Amino acid sequence: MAAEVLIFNLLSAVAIVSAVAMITMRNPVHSAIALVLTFVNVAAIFIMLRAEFLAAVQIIVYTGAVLVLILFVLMLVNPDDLPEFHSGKPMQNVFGFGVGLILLAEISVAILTRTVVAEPGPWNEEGVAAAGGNIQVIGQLLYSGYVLPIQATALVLLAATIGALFLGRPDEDQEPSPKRRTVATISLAHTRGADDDLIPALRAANIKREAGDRDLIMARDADEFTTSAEEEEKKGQSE
Amino acid sequence: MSSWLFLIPLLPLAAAVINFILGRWFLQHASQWLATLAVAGSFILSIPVFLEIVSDEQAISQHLYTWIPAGDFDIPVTLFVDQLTATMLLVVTGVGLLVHIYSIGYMHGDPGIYRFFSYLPLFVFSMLMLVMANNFLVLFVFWEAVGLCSFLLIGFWYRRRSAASAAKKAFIVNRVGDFGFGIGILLIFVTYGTIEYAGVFDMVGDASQTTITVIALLLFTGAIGKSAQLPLFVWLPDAMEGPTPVSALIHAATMVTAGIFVLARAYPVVSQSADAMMVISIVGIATAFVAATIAVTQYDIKKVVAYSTVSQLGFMAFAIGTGAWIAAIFHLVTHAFFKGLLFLGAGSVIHGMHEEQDMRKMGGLKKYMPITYWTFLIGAAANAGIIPLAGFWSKDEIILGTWLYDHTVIMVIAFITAFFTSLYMFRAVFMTFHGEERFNPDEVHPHESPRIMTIPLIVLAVFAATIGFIGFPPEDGWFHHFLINAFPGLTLPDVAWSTIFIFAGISTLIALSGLFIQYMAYVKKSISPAGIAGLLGPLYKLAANRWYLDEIYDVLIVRPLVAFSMFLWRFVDAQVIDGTVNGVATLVTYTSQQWRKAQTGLIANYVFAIALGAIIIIGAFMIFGSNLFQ
Amino acid sequence: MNELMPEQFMFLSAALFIIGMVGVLTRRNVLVIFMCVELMLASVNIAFVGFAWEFSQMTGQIFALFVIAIAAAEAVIGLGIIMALTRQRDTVDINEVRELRQ
Amino acid sequence: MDSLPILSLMTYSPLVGALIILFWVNAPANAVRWIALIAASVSLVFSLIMLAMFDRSDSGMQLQETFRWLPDVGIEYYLGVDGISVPLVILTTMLVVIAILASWDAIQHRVREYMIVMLLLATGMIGVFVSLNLFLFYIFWEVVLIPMALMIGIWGSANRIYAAVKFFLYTLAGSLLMLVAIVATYQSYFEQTGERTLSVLQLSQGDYGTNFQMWVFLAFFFAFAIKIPLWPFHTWLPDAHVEAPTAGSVLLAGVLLKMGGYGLMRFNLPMFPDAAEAFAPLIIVLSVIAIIYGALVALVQTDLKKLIAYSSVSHMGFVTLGIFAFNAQGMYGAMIVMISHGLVTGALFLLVGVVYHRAHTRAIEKFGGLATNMPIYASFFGLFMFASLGLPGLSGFVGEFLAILAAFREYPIAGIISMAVVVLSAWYMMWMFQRVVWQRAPGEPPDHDDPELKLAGSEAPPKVAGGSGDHHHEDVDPRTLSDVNAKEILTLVPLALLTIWIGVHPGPFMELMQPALEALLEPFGGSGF
Repeated sequence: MAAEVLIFNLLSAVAIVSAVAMITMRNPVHSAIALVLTFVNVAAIFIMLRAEFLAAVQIIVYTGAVLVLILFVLMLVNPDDLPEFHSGKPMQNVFGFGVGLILLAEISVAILTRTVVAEPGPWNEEGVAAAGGNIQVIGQLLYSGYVLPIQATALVLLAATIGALFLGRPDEDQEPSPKRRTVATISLAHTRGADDDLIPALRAANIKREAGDRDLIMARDADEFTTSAEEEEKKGQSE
Repeated sequence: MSSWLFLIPLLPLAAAVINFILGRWFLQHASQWLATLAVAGSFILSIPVFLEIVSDEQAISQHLYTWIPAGDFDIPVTLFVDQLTATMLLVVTGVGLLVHIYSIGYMHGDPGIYRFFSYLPLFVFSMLMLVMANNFLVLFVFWEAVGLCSFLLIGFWYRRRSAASAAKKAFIVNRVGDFGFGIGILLIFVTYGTIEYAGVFDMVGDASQTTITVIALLLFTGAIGKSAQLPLFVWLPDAMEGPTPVSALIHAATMVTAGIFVLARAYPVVSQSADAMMVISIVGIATAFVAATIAVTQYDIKKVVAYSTVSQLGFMAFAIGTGAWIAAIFHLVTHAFFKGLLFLGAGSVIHGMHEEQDMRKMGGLKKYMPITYWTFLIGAAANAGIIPLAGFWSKDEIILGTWLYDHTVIMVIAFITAFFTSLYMFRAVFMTFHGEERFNPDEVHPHESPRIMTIPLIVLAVFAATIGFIGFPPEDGWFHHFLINAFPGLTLPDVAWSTIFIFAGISTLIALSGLFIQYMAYVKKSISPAGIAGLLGPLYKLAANRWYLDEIYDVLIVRPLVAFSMFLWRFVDAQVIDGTVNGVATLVTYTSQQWRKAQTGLIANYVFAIALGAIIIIGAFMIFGSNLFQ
Repeated sequence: MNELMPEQFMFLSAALFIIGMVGVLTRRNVLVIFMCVELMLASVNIAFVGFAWEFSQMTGQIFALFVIAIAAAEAVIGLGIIMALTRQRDTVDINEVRELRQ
Repeated sequence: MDSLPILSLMTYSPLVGALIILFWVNAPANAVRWIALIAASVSLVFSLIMLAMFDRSDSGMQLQETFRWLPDVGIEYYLGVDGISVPLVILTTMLVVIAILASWDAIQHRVREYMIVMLLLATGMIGVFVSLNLFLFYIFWEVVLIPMALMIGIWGSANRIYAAVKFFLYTLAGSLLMLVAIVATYQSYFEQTGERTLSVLQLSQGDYGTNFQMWVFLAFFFAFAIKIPLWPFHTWLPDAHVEAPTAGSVLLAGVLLKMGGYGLMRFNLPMFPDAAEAFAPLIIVLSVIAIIYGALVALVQTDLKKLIAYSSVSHMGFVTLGIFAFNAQGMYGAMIVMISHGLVTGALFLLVGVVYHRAHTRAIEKFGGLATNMPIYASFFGLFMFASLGLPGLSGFVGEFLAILAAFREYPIAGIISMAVVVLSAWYMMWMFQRVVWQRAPGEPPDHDDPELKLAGSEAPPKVAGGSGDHHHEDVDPRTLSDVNAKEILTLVPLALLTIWIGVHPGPFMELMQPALEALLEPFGGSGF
């Protein structure tokens, strides 16, 4: 039995550490990878808790589908728009972590001081085995006592599909955003957002554009000419 | 006979309603004949009723229907005729009929004639119902109804601002009196549990002396308003804005005497309270004196007669106050004739002078309108108390009464007032009919009135001259013996002939002296009225300005009340109450706007708030355990 | 400690939930916040499954199943909204989306 | 009753009309008006049938209709009428017909919506007077509120939104308190008897503690006092009246205010007699203040409608004055004042509507001499003015005198002070009458420049030719206004006849109420019967 506890603790530790990593990574792709790690650990814990079917669903739905979706969306978002690279909000972090710690402390106290009492049900290891295994039990229950919720869930999923189609359709009458990018950047390294202290450097370089439809600029550094439309506008106004 | 009693008031009512609804489009001038016939019918029907009362000495009544059946407050509409009512019936229908006939001539050509001949019979109806009521509430109803008719008729020429204001003033001032009268009725009901005359009069003694006094005074308050006593007589002179026949019928002969009638009607109550009688006599004599002094200074012929009316009403009031009940009613009757005559005569003068009312622009009219002159002279002499005309007998009896019932001070003032009466009456006669012609003969062509107007004058003049003999000899006449039945418990005083002769002598002397002074002043010009006025200085000014009563009311009551109302509206309503209401609304809006700032739109803040909430709730559970909600 | 105690998975569940919450509080990238929400949902699942295990019940597992289904639906819609947002505003910064401010 | 559900038919026939209009989307305006008129008339006919079926000697609820709705919580569909509600119901059905006639030409804009709102309002008002289940009553009470607020807010004049919101919030504040009180009473009755009911008749049998009675009485009273409106809850009334369209004012004055008085008689008195007696002196004081205050403030108004609105405050003070004197005269007085005020003030608002429709102003100083070119109008105006200032022989006097008498019996000072209104009401009404109907138009020369007046020029022809129908919003010369037309006369005549009838012979009306009022007074000793 000690091994079980040990494995559980190990899995828990990894899950927590990767969860912390997820919220601290600046790059969202890294966060996503950390989240995958957490979810895999959770799935493993599910198996330990005799929820094999759920573990499979967890892997398939979360790790497989949702995370892939997230990554797809991440790819569609312009990396320069990622806000964490811009100005930080230290107070927000302090308050966030503070509140988290207090709540964690309170809940820990609650967990340690309270016991949850309930009548044990029939689905212990033997019961589940007798019924033919975890999946069979879930299946039987779902389609006997939970028919209505299952139908409702189906409806929700259908609605979500339609909603996603609606949200994802192209806006024809949408005017081009005034914030469209005007300066092209060729990145030598991975993408970075423009930081305020880079703008003087850009101005100092005073590079003239070549004729043609595209701006082609050679940069020595990834951040050298990175700027945004707003700064362009500001520049236009000052001139 | 009692079964068709209801016809007496019904006929004028029917005429009034028909004329009002159909008059404008269908009847037009025919309305005058309908109204006159209806009143004539009432008059003819009243005669047998009067004769029956004379012969049987029994009151008759006819129950019509129950008006208000509110639990123990059960008010019937019952017609009731006793000696007092019968007298009033004849006066009202008789004078009313003559005024109707006169009005046919006077109102000739007025486009609103159908209205006039609708309101006038309506007034006759109301007045008849007033005198025939058998309980105080029905009396009050028609008390108000005659006020309505008075309002409508004073404001008959409603396009004149002055007429409209006078009508309003008359109604409102009367309502001040009605305020007291109404409370009096409430008090009667609460005290006696009924407001029927018979029931109340049977139980008068059951109430305390104070209550009786208060009731009597409250009833007198009504009379102060309606019978134009001090301090509420201000409406009556203004009421002269109405057509002159209206002044004759309503504001001289009948309606204004309703107050006196009510006091006489409530004789069993009023006579029980010496204090109330005292107040009535003081108010009455004061009214008589003040009005007489004002009358001497007026130049408008109708105003002179109007103030004379007020003064004579004062005579009636203090007659009642001193205990000369029958004398008061006697004077009421004679006054109805001679004052009606005076008004109609004045109307005839005005008619002949093309609507001129100022005596300073008249003079020497005797030769242009002889019938008017002679009838007016009879009326004036009767009013002034020249023997043997009607006014002499009744007024002399009133003054005699003050002596008989030991009111010496009142007697003295009454004699002075009688002197003033003679002064103003003959002043009017001489200024109007004698002396030089002060009008512009190019513009005004005085002429005698048509026969339809002079015949009522002559009839009234005959009555004004002779009606006094129904009360002859004083305190022992036929009228006294007839009316004594309406005043149970009243005894006719035994007066020595010598006393009668002394009083008659003094009265005649006073009246003749007034005549002589005015003759000297306005015909012989040996006395200058302006000189006397200058001599009296402020006293003359006081009288000429009607003792500043209107101004006093304006400053003391009207303006403060309007200002207070303004304050209530602009401050209490708009600032305090609405301010509170709007203040609550503003507070809510302000609080909400402050809270709205919490809606930053930042998800992080919302989550933060949720987390804080969770911390607080969980923390509370940690600290207080599950006892938190108990 | 030789047997698995309910406190353990409860603590795990709480810790993951709070980490997710802290992420929502501190991060500005909508996508990361979205991931944090997913994490919080998963942490609730742990509690469900854990109690089901503890009391030999199946209801917890079934509820967890529903949670996953709803989370999937939520993911689809949420990501759709984020897509629309980036198309319209060119940003995924939560602080720039303040439409809720009246 | 297994016979005809006459009360439901009466209540819902306007609603049927409203639904027909609602679903006939492209109905022409005239068709809409006719449908509304027919629906309201059907309701009136049913109410008259109800009157015929009504047993005048029975003090209890009659023509009852019960229908199980939510029996577990005591909510049922329960209708019934007694001598208190019958006159008010008939007043309502009649005034609705009149209001629709009065809106015939006056409303040209959104006629369809207007008539729907009007009919909905009719159903709500009738429902208030016939429902005997508090739940149902509350529903109807609120149903009245919304159409009226819409009517003021959409078809009102310049400052209508403010007035509508004020009206709505004021009344809602009261009715929410009432809701709390209803729940409290319901719970208290349940705790006493173990029976869940919201029937007024059953709840009246309950025995509530004095302290409880006080609070719940106050909550009910607050709702009804706002509706009446009693001083100092009256400030919504002038605004609402001034801004509302004519028909809205008629129904507001004619029916909505009566709901307050009716509520006091139907709920407060039978359910909480101890509290009623305890609060009576306070309410009498408020009533007397309302009577005098309303009259005084009416004295200085310059707007016709505002003047009549403040006079309503004064008149409605007599309702509470009568009710809380707890004797027969007071109850009769309160009832007759309510009916009379409905007729008279309704008619006065109609009359103001007549000139407003022609001249587009309600300012008193803009009018004058209307009697010259509008003689019929002037006659009606005079009649209703006199009825309003309490001239005996017209309906106003009977009720007010009884109320004053009742107060005088119990609280002499209150009776005396409220008697002063005879002077004040004459003052403000005649002030208005003189300026609007008498005298001359503002532009005409003064007396002395007009020689024909000195003669018998009472009915001088108007000097300015031209008809009405001038839709300019500038000052319209009052001399050009045309007299009331046949439709307007039709709306005024029934009111005039009833006013005179009640004034001259109120007996039949009082016999109708007598058993119910006697029963109502029983817990208070029933003095005066």
